[in-house]
Formats: sequence, C-alpha cells, structure tokens
Amino acid sequence: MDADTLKQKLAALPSAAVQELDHARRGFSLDVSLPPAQLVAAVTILDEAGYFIETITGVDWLGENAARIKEAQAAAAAKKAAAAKKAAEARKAAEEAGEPLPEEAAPEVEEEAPAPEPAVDDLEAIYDFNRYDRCHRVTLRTRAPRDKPSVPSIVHIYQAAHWHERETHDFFGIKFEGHGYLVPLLLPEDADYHPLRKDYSA
Amino acid sequence: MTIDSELLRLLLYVVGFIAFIATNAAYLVWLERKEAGHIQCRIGPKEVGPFGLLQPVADGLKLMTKQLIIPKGADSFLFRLGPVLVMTPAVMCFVTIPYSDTIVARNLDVGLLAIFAFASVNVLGLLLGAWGSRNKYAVISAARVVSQNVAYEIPMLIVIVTMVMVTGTMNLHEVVTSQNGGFWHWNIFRFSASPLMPVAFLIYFVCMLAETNRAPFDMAEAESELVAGAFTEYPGMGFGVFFMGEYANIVVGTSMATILFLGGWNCPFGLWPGLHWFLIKMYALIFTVIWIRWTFPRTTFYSLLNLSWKVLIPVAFANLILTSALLKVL
Amino acid sequence: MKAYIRDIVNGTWSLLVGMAITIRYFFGPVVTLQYPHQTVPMKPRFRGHIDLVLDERKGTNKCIVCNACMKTCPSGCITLEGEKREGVKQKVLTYYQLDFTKCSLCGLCVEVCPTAALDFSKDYNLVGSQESEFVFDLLKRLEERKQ
Amino acid sequence: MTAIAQSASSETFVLNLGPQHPATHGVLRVKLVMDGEYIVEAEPVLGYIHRMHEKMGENRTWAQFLPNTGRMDYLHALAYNHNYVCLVERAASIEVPERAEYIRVITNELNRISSHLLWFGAFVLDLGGFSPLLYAFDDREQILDLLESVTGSRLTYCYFRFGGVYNDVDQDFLDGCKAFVARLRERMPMYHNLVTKNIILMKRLQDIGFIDAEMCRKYGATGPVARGAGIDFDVRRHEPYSVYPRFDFDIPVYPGCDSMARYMVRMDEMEQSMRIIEQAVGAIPEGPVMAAKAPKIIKPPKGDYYHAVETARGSFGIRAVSDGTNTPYRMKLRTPSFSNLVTFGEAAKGMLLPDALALMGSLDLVIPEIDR
Repeated sequence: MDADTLKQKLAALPSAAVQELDHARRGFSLDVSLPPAQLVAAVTILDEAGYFIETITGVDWLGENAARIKEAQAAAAAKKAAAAKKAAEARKAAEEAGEPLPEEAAPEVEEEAPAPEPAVDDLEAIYDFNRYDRCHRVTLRTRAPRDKPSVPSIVHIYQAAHWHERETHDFFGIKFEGHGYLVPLLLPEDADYHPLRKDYSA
Repeated sequence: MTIDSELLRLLLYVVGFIAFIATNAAYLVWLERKEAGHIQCRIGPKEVGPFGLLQPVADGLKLMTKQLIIPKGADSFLFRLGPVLVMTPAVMCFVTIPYSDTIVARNLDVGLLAIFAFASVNVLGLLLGAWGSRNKYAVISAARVVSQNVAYEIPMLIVIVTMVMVTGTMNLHEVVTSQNGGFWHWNIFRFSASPLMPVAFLIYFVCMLAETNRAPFDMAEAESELVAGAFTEYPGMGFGVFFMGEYANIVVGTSMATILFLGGWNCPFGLWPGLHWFLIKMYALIFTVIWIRWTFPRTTFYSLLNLSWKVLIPVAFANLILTSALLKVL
Repeated sequence: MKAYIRDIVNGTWSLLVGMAITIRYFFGPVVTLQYPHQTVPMKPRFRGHIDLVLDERKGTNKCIVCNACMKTCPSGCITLEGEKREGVKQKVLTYYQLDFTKCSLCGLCVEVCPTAALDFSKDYNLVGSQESEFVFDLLKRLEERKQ
Repeated sequence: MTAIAQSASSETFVLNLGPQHPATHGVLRVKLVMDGEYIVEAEPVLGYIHRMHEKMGENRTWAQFLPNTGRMDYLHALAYNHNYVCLVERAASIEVPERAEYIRVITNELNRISSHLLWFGAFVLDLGGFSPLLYAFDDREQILDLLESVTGSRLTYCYFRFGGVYNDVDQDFLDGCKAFVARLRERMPMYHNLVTKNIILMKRLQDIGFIDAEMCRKYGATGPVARGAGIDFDVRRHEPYSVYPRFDFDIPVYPGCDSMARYMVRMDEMEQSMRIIEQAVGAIPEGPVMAAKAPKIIKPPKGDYYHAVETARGSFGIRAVSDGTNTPYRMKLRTPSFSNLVTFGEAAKGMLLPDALALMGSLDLVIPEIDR
C-alpha cells in the first residue's frame, strides 16, 4: 500500500479533502480533513495500511468565525472605499470636462448584510499517523461544533487512542463516542473544567 | 544460697554471647557499608569517629530513640512477638558452637541438631511479624520467606547428613577435633570421603545465603519491589531487633560452615590453633557474603525455587549417595 | 542433560567473573570527592543566578534600565526601577530585584541585554530557611562586592 | 510467557504501586489488581506531576518557551531543545550554520549516552544489583562535566537558540569528548561481563514482558521499545533532520520482544552514539555558531507544523499551530514514554510482581515526560 493508492482511497471517502504537502516545509506529507462521520472509515484504511498512531491533538478555534466575518466586512469596506474613490475621481474628471454630471450610478451600496449571527466555532481533533518502514506522516482533521463536540472513538482500532482520547477530552471536552472510560487522565478525578479551551480562565 | 559454678559459667556465657551478638550486629553493618563503599569506588562512613567506627553506635542510638508505632488495626501481640521470635533462636544457636578447644558454652552430643532446630524457627518470627503488621507488602514478603526457607532447608540438611556421616558424630567438638592438623585434614579437602566435598561446601554456602535472606536471594526484603518486605511497618528498635536477628543468623551460618568444612579453630598449617583462627575464617566468609550481595542482582522467585529443587537437591543427593558408597567401600 | 550441565557451569562461571570485577574495584582507587572537605572547581561557564557586572570605568553597573530583561524573562522574576538624573544621558538603576525561586537559568536575559550588564554568578551552594531569602537585590550585592 | 495467568480467583486484592515507590522512578502510580503474587490487571494512573506545558506554550512567546522543553524529559533535555528549535526553524525558515549543526549533534549524542547510562544503573538497581549503578554514574559524571563546561548547566539544558547555539565550543571540549569516548569504550566490556552475561540477570530478563511488533504498532510505541520488538524505526535515520545523514551509524534491532532485547538495544545504542560523536568531532567545520540574520522576534507564518526527533526513549514530536503572532496558538507535545507506558497495562497481565518491575524498568520511563 504505497502513498498514492492510500491517497486515492482516502480521497474516495465522501466529502474528504485530501491535500499533498511538502514534508520538509510542514512536517507531514498528507493532510486529510473529513467530517467526524468518516473518521472511523479513514482510520480503518490507515490501520490496514500498517500505520501506527502517533498522537491526537485538539485545537480550539474560538473566534475563528468571528475573525472571518470581520475580514469579510473589512474586505467589503475596502472595496466600497475604493469604489467611492473611483466615483469621486470620475466626478472630478467630469467637472473639468464641463459636461453635465453623468448621472451617477447610484453607488451600489450593497445592502449591508446584517452581521450574520456568527456560526458556532468548532473544536478540531488532529490525528497523526506514521509508518515504521518509511517516513510518510498522514494527518486526519475532523471538526466538531463547540457546544456539543462529539467525535467517534477509534479505541477499538488503535488501543493507544484510549489514553490519547482521554487526554484530549480532559483538555478540550471533546466527547469520544464509544470510548466508555472517559475519566480524566492527567487532571484530578473530579475535574469538570477544560483548561486548553480559549475561553478557559483559571 | 550458693550458686552452682556450672550455672554461673553458663550465665557468663549467655551474657557474653548476647554482648557478642549486639556488637557484632552493629559492626557487621559498619563492615558492610565500608565494603560496599570500596566496591563502588567510594569510601563509606567516615565522619563519625575514626574511619566511621562510631557510626554503628550512632545508628543504634538513633534506632532506640524512635517511637515504636503499632499500625492501626494490626494484631499488636503478633506485631511485638515477631522480632522476639527472630532474635531468641539466633541467640540460642550460640550455645553449642565451639569457638575454641575450651570456649564452648555447653558441648551437647547433639549440638548440630540443636543448632539447626533453632535456626528454622526464625522463619516463624518473620511470618508472624509480617502478618501482624497488616501491610500488603509485608504479607507478600511473608509468603515468599516461608516458601524460600522451606525450599532451602532440604539441600542444607542433606549436606549436613553427609557431613555427619563423614565425621560420624554430631558433637561439634569432635567434628572439629577430627579435622585437626593442616588444611589437608579439613573436611572440604577430604577427597577420600567424596570427591564432591568442595561442591557440598558450595551448596551449604548457597543454602546459608538463602536461609538468612541475603544477597541474590533477598526476596523477603526486596527494596525495589516490596519496599522493606516483612519489616516495612517496624520503626526504631523493632527494625533494630530484626536486623540483629539477621546478622546473628549470618554469624551462626558462617560459623557452622567454618566448623563443618574449614576445621573450626585449627590453623591451616597446624601450628597454633585457637579462637583467632576461628574468627579469621568466619569473618572471611562474612566478607564473601557481603561481597556477593554487592555484585549480583536479585533472582526471581520461581528461578530461586528452580535452583533449589532442580540443581541443589539433586547434587546434594548425589553427594550423599557417593559418600555413603565410598565410606562403605573404603 | 548436557545442556543442563553446561547451563550450570556457564552460570557459575559468569558469577565468578562478576565477583572478580567487583573485587578488583574493591582494591581500586576511590573516585568520589569528599564534599564538605574538598569542593568542585567551578567551570567558567557555570550558570549560577544572574549578577550585575561591575563597569571598571564608571565604577558602577552598566545597566541603562531599558527593561529588555524584564520583558523577555519567561517566568517574570526580574523587577527593576531606574530614574532619569539630569546631566546623565541614560537612566540610572536604583533597584534591581531577582526572584531566584522562579528563575530557570535559561540565559535569555543575559543574551538580550544591549549593554551586557548581566552575567551568571558562580555560587551554587545557596541555602536559606525561607523563600524570601532567595529574592536577591542585585544592586546591593554589587555594592557589597565592590568593597 | 512463562508466568501463567491464573484464573482470577475470588479474593484478588488491589495493590497501589506508587506514587511513592522506588521502582517507578518518579510519581507514577500503577493500580495493580493482584491474585496472590500474579498481576491480574494493571492500570497506570497519571497526573501526579502534570504541569501543563501545553498551556504554558500558549501564553509564552516562541523564545520564552525554550526553557520548558528542558524540563519535560530532563534525562535527554538537549534532544527536546533540539526538536523545539528545529520546529521553529522549519516554521520560520531560519538557516543554521554548519558548525552549530555539528555542535548540536555532538552534545545531543553525549546527552543520549548519559541518559542510557542512568537508565542502565537504575534498571539494574530495580533488579537488585547495586554496584553497576555507581559505575554507570561514574561514567555519566564525565559527560555532565563535559556538557557543563559548554552549556553551563548539568541536567536541564537551555543551550540551543533559533538559528544556532548559545556560545561556541573550544578545543579542550572536543579533546574531552575524544578522551571520554575512549574511556567509555574500554569500560563497556566490564559492564557486559558484570551484568549482561550474568546468569541471574539473564534469567530475570529473558522471556519477560512480551511486547511484539503488532502490539507496538497498535500502541504507537517507538524507540528502544519498538526496536526491541524487531521494528527498524529510528527517527534519525527514518525522518532525517540536522546533519545526521552525514554520519554512518547503524540502528541496533533485536527481534526478541522481551526485556532482554530492549536492554541489548540500549546497550548497543551507546556504542553507536560514541561512533557518531567520534565522526562529528573529527569533521566539525570552523565558522559562525549563530545564523547571521536570526530574527529577534519570531513570527512564523500561519498554519501548523510538525517536527519529530529521536530521543533516548523514542520519537518526540511537537505539533505547533501558529497564528502569525509571536505566541504559539497551540503547542502539542507528543512524548514517547506516553505511548510506551500504555503497553505496560497490556503486557503486565498475568506476570509476577518482580517481573512486572523488570518490564517497567525495560521501558525506561521518565514520568514528567508522560504527564507533561
């Protein structure tokens, strides 16, 4: 099972975006982002291909949507300002030429969309797999909304995930369905807080 | 009322032996730490007194000043009985050991039998102490001590039976007098009785190590597994008495080896036999016991039992049969 | 049966070899250093806690109170104050406190200092009964060292 | 598996191995369900030395996180420095001069030998032998003096910087390395005669703690634990970084899958590290030690980066997510002992207590690296 057959198999998964990357630049060769539903399928493909699991990383993308919307607005505002500047020059040029002011096209004020209520940000779980015989690191990314983050567990495929998932649950609160023993691993037994979330304040 | 001179002599001997055991236990600790130090390219105790000679005294005082805490829920009677039961048989064994021609407390005709009868009681002491201290680690080590001592009692006694057959008597004084003269008369080199005599000495030495829970067989008090084994819960003098019992057992074991195999108080060249030769041989053997402890890792439990049942006992039996055959023929 | 005998013989031989090695070390030289009586000569690059460097020309420290070390310290254990005195171009250091209980000796402060005013000291056996004894006032230490 | 797992009779009892226990080398607690002396079930409990390095990574700048790396695995701190520094150099694409790369490799391999020596001493101490520990520490002291003369610290180093090293090495450090390698090479036969060939130790380690290739793959075990199961995986050869491809050294692999195989792998690795040091000291070029244009404020472009390094215990990887500012957005630390320890729960079933400790010693665990 060399790299590209694996790539095709993973790409074949519904709504999976596979991206080939330069290992020297980023440190991993294949970047696959897929919805939580396809996770178990992708992991079984990798398990059959003889990969071992390196780690599960949680990332909290709080404020990402808000940032994207702000960017969109900033881009729109920049575009509007550019349009207004162009219109002003056109008017000035028209005055010099003495012609009657061309009936300005009503500056298309694109109807200012009321700032769309920002979609809930998501928690991302990054799975790293690697091979023993040659260096080919595959990264699986799944995202789950922050308010009810649930990702299927892969404990039955890779037993190592037992601890990785417990740790990610400790720090981010991502519920791994089918894990069965999500007791805090590194935090005290009765810990109900998730320290690595961006909105966590000690 | 008049005190019978014999009774007075015995009383003096008992007091002498207890003093000997106490100072011996203290200074064997010093010898062990010094020797371990030099084996490991360091010095060992040096600060307290010249060459650290007052270190054992300091340790003894420290042990005595500690408060004897009995763990909650422990069986306090058994807890207190443990150290006593380890110490008294060790002292009793000294009664019949002939240190030199004249220095012997009570020369029984069945001296050898008495010593080994008492030597097997200290297992009971360790078991009671460990069980009484209501500690999981102690219970595990108690189970180990019992099966280890049982496994090593048998080859030791077979070798003892061979030696009794060779010397014909159990009276220790006669055992030593039968080895008078130069070292070629000693039992270890008595090839006329059986060519396997040095092997018998080796078996006896290994069994003595296992009997006193020392060196590669210190399963009972395995630091890295059972923290301190049978005497985990014993603070202060409780631990001190266990320690004295252990070192007394080593002294008994090595002195028995000297008597049975190395010709007691005889001089290797047959010139001036006496107490000093006995002590030199005994302390040489103790030096080896300590030397073995600081060289070898610990065996596991089942390989310890394998060694006894599959190696020591067959060879001891072979030696027994060979000796009896040779004695019959010659 | 032959393997059984060979196992015993090899086993005892390996034990004897082991004992021969340890007895050779028993008579061998002692390698350790008796600490309170003999001390270890400290190497020039040994990293003790940081100290202010004495500037022979000015006779005081070289610090210009730019706060670079305070900002770069990962555990925030440096607090310093300076004041502007007229007639002197740079600010003058009045108070430099190092909280050595939190310092990880990473050397970022020594490296980032523009005037090389900080350096590692060479004392390692620091002892104290409370934490507050490890909060050094480096300016005072510099004065003491000057005497 | 010599120890037969008895059917768990009714009266099993729970024994807590640790967190204060001489054989766990740190504050690891293993909840053992015991039936007599056989282990029915072993579950390691973590968190006793958890300092949350990953949260510290998020509120410190890239340069300020450097001292933390030395505190995770203090036995091989330079490899952790090396990995973090290489990660940031990969993210911010900083060039490192040749001499600095050689110095990094030399100090890294010295630190690996000192970590293996400490493991060797502590492992034989777990099995009951005292003297080899002192001999191993005698050799290790030479390395600590060597590294102290260059880096200034003895255990938790903070010597590497982005784009080079803190300060240069001088000639008597290089001569010191040559003298040390000669001295240790002459001492290795003594270690093998005293410990490896000893019949008691062989009986203690052979066929104990069976971790085979498939279990390694399922648990993600790397380093000597995987190489002891016949897997030829070493990040220095497998995912080359720094100037390692220039040296020829081989990867010791033992197919034994038991504690003896893992023990032999580490003993041979010391020999290989000595070979690397000799070649590196011989071929170290002259030149600057710090990159000319190493930026003062590190601001790696947005995105996530991964870099792995071979430490004494396995492949240590950092996955850092950068959002373009000078503090990392997320710093994930993939430590080898975390995955190696998971195999203990599986491999210790049905074993005797002393064998389980032999197995734990052969995994060479460093608990602060597991808890982070």
